[in-house]
Amino acid sequence: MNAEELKHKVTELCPRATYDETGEFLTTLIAAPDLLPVMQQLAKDNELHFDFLFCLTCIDWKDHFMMVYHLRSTDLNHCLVVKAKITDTTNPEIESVNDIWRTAEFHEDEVYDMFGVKFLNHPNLRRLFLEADWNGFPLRKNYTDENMIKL
Amino acid sequence: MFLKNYIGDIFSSIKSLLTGMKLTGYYFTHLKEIVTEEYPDNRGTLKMAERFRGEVIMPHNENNEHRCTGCQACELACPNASIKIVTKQETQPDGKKKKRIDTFVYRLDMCTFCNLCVNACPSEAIVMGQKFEHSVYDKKQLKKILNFPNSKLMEGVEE
Amino acid sequence: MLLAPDHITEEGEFIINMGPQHPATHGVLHLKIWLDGETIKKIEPQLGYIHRSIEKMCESLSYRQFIYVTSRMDYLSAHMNNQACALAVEKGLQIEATPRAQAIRVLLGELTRLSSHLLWWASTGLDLGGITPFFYAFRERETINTILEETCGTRLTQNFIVPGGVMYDIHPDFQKKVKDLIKQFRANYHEYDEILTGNVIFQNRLKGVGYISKEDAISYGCTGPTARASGISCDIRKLAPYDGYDKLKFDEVILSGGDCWARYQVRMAEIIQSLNILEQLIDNIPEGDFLAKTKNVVKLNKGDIYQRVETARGELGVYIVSDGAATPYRCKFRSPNFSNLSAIPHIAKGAKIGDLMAIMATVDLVIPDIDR
Amino acid sequence: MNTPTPYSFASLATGIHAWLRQAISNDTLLQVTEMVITGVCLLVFLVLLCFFLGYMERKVAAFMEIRLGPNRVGPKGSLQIVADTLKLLFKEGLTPNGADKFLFNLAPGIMVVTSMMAVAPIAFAKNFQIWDINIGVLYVSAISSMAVIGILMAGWSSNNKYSLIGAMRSGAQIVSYELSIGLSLITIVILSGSLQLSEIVESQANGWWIFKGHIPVIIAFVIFIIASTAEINRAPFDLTEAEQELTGGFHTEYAGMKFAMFLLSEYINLFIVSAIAATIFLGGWMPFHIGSLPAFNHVMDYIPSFMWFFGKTFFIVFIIMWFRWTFPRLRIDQLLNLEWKYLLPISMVNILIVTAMAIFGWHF
Repeated sequence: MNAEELKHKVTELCPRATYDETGEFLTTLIAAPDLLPVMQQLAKDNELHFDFLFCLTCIDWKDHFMMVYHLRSTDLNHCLVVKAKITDTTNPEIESVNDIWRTAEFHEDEVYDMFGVKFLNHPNLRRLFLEADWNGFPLRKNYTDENMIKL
Repeated sequence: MFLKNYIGDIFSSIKSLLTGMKLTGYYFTHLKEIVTEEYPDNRGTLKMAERFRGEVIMPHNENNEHRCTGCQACELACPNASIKIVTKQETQPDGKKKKRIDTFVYRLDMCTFCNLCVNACPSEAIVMGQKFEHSVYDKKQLKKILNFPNSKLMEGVEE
Repeated sequence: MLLAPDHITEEGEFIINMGPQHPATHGVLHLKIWLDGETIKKIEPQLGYIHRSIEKMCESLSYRQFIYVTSRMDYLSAHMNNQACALAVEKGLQIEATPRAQAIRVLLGELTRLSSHLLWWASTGLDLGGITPFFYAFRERETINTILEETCGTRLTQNFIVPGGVMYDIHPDFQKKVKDLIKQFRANYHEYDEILTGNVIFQNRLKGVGYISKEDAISYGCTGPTARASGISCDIRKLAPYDGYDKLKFDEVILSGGDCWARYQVRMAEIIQSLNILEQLIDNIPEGDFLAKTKNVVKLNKGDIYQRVETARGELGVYIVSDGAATPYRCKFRSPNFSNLSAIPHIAKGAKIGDLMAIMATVDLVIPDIDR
Repeated sequence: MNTPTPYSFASLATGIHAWLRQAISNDTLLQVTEMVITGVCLLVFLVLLCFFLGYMERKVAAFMEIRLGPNRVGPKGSLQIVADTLKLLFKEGLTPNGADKFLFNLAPGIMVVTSMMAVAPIAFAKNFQIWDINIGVLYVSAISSMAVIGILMAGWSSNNKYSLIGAMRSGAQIVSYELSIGLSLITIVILSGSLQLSEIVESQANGWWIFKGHIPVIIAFVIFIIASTAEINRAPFDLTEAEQELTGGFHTEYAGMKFAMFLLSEYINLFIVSAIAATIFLGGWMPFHIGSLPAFNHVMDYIPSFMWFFGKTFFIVFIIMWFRWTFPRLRIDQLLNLEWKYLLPISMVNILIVTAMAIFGWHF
C-alpha cells in the first residue's frame, strides 16, 4: 500500500489525524487519547495489518512530549510512523500498547525510565536501566546532574 | 522396527562423536598447526600494521620542528576532549607576533582512538603511532605533552 | 528491584540470580530466574549494568563525532553501527557515498559480520560446554581481524566510516588477503561441521529447544537470524537495500523451525552468504574517490531521519531528530538485541537451566547493545 | 612367568620388610610403621601423580585446541601446576557467611579420602599391591560411590543455590551411572570367576580380556569408559560443575586449598577409573603377547610390569581427556536418558551374552 492509500485508510480510522510526508515513511500525528483504539485498528485491519512495532520512542520538545511509533507490516511490507503528542509535561501519561505488540513492554519501560512517561495498563512498569530510586529522567532536556560533564 | 532405529541411533551417534574426536586427534598429532603467538617473546619481530592506532603522536624532524600550527581543529574534532592545546604569542624575527603552540596536551587515558583528530588536522601535524604498550603505574603519566621542549614550527607549513 | 513479598515465590519455587557476573551471559546481563527444580518458570531481565547513556551523549556530539560512539554499542558489529549512522547523516544531507566507498563499506561490513558470526559460533560451543571449537573459530577470526586492522587501524571498534564515504582507501594488500581468507575459510569450514554441527550431543542440545512461533517473534520484535529462523523475512539488506546491496547476489536465509537448531543453521548459512558477497565484490571494487565532498560542519535540516541497517544480530535503527543545529536534538538507537532480549523470558519459559544457555547462545545477545 | 624381573618392586618391598623386622620386634608396632610408610609413599605418589595429570591435561587440551599450553614455568611449562598449587596454598580459604562451617570444611576432606581409599587394591606392578583384598572389584565400586556424599555435603553446606543444584544433579547422576559401571565390571568377573584384582590380572596371562572376550567385552569396555567418565564428573558429563550453567556447581564457594582438594580428588578419581579399566580389561601389568610369536613375547616381557600398567592407565586417561576436549556437555535429562535408555539395557543384554560365553567356554 502506498502513502496515499495509507493516508486514506488511516483517515477512516481516525478523522482527526494530520499527516507529514517529508520523511522516508508516512507520518501521522494523532491525539494521545485516540492512540489505543487507533493502534488496535492498525494492527487488526486486514488491509493495514501493522504487526511489527520496530521502534518506540519519545522526544522531549520542552513544552510537550512526542511519542513516536514506527510500524511495519511484515506481510504487506509497508511502514507507518504514528506520533502522539502528550501535552502534560509534569505528569505525562499515555496508554500502553503492549497488548498489541509484546515488544512494547520493554520499550515502554525504557521510555518511562528515560522520560518519565507513565504508561497506563502496563504490566510491569519499572526503571529498566537506572536504579529504582534514581532522581529525574535523564533524557529530558531539563535534566541536570552534578556529575554531568559539559564538553 | 524399534530395535532397528535404536541400534541405528547408537551407531550414527557414535560415528558423529568419532568424527569430532578424529579432528581433535588430528590437531593433537599435528603440532605445527599451532597458531599461538608468544607475545612478549616476539617483541623483536612483532610489527604492527602501518595504520594501527596506538596513540596520537606528533612527529618532529631532526631540527626539532613540528608541523602543528595550533589551529585547534583536532581539539574541536575530538569527541571526548582528550586534546587540549595551549597557545602563546610569539614574536617572529620580522617583528610580527604570531600564534604558536605552547603545549599540546594529549590525554591517552581519555582517548578512544577514533582517528577523528588526525583526520581533521589540516597540516598533518599529528599521526597515529604504532606503540601499544601503554600500561603505567600512575594514571597521571598518561597525560602527555606531544610537542618536544623548545620545538619550533616547521618552515612553510603555515600558508 | 524490590517486589512485594507475595510476588516473590510460590510454594516450591526459588529464585536464582544469573549474572551480572556469570560465565554464560557474555557480559553484565542479570537475569532473575524463578525455578521449580531445574525448570524455569519465569525470567525477569534486570538491565543497566553497562548503561552509558549513549543517546544522551549523542545529543552533545556533532554529526561527525557521534558515529564513533556507536561502535561501543554492538561492539561485534561496530562497522555496521557506524554505517547506519553515516547513512542516516547522508540521508539528511541528501548525498550518497561514492561507489568505491560503498563497496568498501559492504566489504568491511561483511567481514565484520563474518567475524561476529565466528565469535557467536565459538561462544555457542563454549556455552554448551565444548571448549575446543572456540579456538578453531578464533583462528579464522584472527585472520579477519588482521585484515580489518590493516585497513582500518583497529581490530574491533573500527570507526572507519565518515559521512560521505570512508576514512581512507583500502590497504594495498586488502584484496589479496581477503581472497586468502576466503580460501582458508572454505578449506576449514568442514571442521566446523565435524566438531560441532554434526555432533549428536550438540544437536540434541539444540533441537526442539527454545521454540518461538512466527507470530510471537513478530510480536516481540525479533529481527535478524533470530526472526529468520522463525520464518520471518526481515533482512534489511533485501527489504530496504543500502550501500549497493541491491546489486549483489545473495540469499536471505529463512527457516521455519523456530528453535535453537534453526537459529544455529541460519547463522551458519549466513556465514556462507557473507563469503559469497565477499567473493562477488572483492574483484569488482569500482575505481574513484573513496570520499564524497561534504561540508566541514555538518548540519541537517529540521526533521526526522530513520535509517535501518542489518547488523549481525538484526535490524539496527538509527532515529535522528534534528532541529537544524550541528548536533542531533534526539538520537534513538533501536538496537536488535534489546528486542531480542525481550523475547527471552517468553522463549525460555518451561525450559531447563541448561536450555537457557542454548537459548541465550543462539539468540546471541551483546549486552552493551541492550543497555546502550 | 615367575622369574622376578630386575625391576620388580616386590623384592624392594620384601627387603624393607625384612629390614624393619630386624629393627622393630613388636609385631603391632611393625605393622603400624609399615602402614605409615605406605601411607606417606602413597600420598607423595598421588600428589606427584596429580601434578603430572594436571600438566598432561593442560598440554592435551592445548594441543587439541591448537595452542601451546603452559610453557613459562619450568622446562616446557612442567612446573606450572606446582606454581598454581603454591598460589592456591597461599590463597585465603573463604567460608561463606551462612554456610554450615563444619560440613563445609569436612566435604573436601571426604572427597580426597574416599578417592584415596580406592587406590588400595590396585596392582601397580607384578606382586606390588597395597592390599590384595579378595573382593577388590566390589571394594572399588563401593568406595567410589561414596564420593557423592562429599559432593552433596559440599553443595548443601555452601548455602548457595548454584551449589545445591549442582549437588542434586550429581546425586542423580552418580547413583544412575553406578549401575552401568557395576554391570560392565561384572562381565569380567563372570569370565574370570574372581573378584580379586590380582587374580583377574593373572587370568589374562594368556591374553587380555578385551581380546579374549570378543565383542561383548569390547561393549562392556566402552560402557565402562563412558559410565566412569560420568561417575567422576568429567566433561561431557560434568553437570555438577557445569561452569556455563552453574558457575562451578558444588564447588562454587570453595577457594584456596579447599578447592585444590577437589581438584586433587578429581585427578585421583581419574587415575583410579583408568587403572581399574586397565586392570580389568587390558590386563593390568600383563605384557602384550601374541600367541605364535615367542620372540616378540620375550621382548615384551623385558618391559617392566609397572611400565605396562602405567602405559595402559595413561592411555585410558588420555582417552577420557580426549572426550573432554572434544564434546559439548549433555543436558541433565539427556544424561539420565543415556544411562537408563541406552547404557543400562545394553549392558544387561551384554551380561546375558557374556554369561552364555562363560558357560559354553566361547572365549579364548
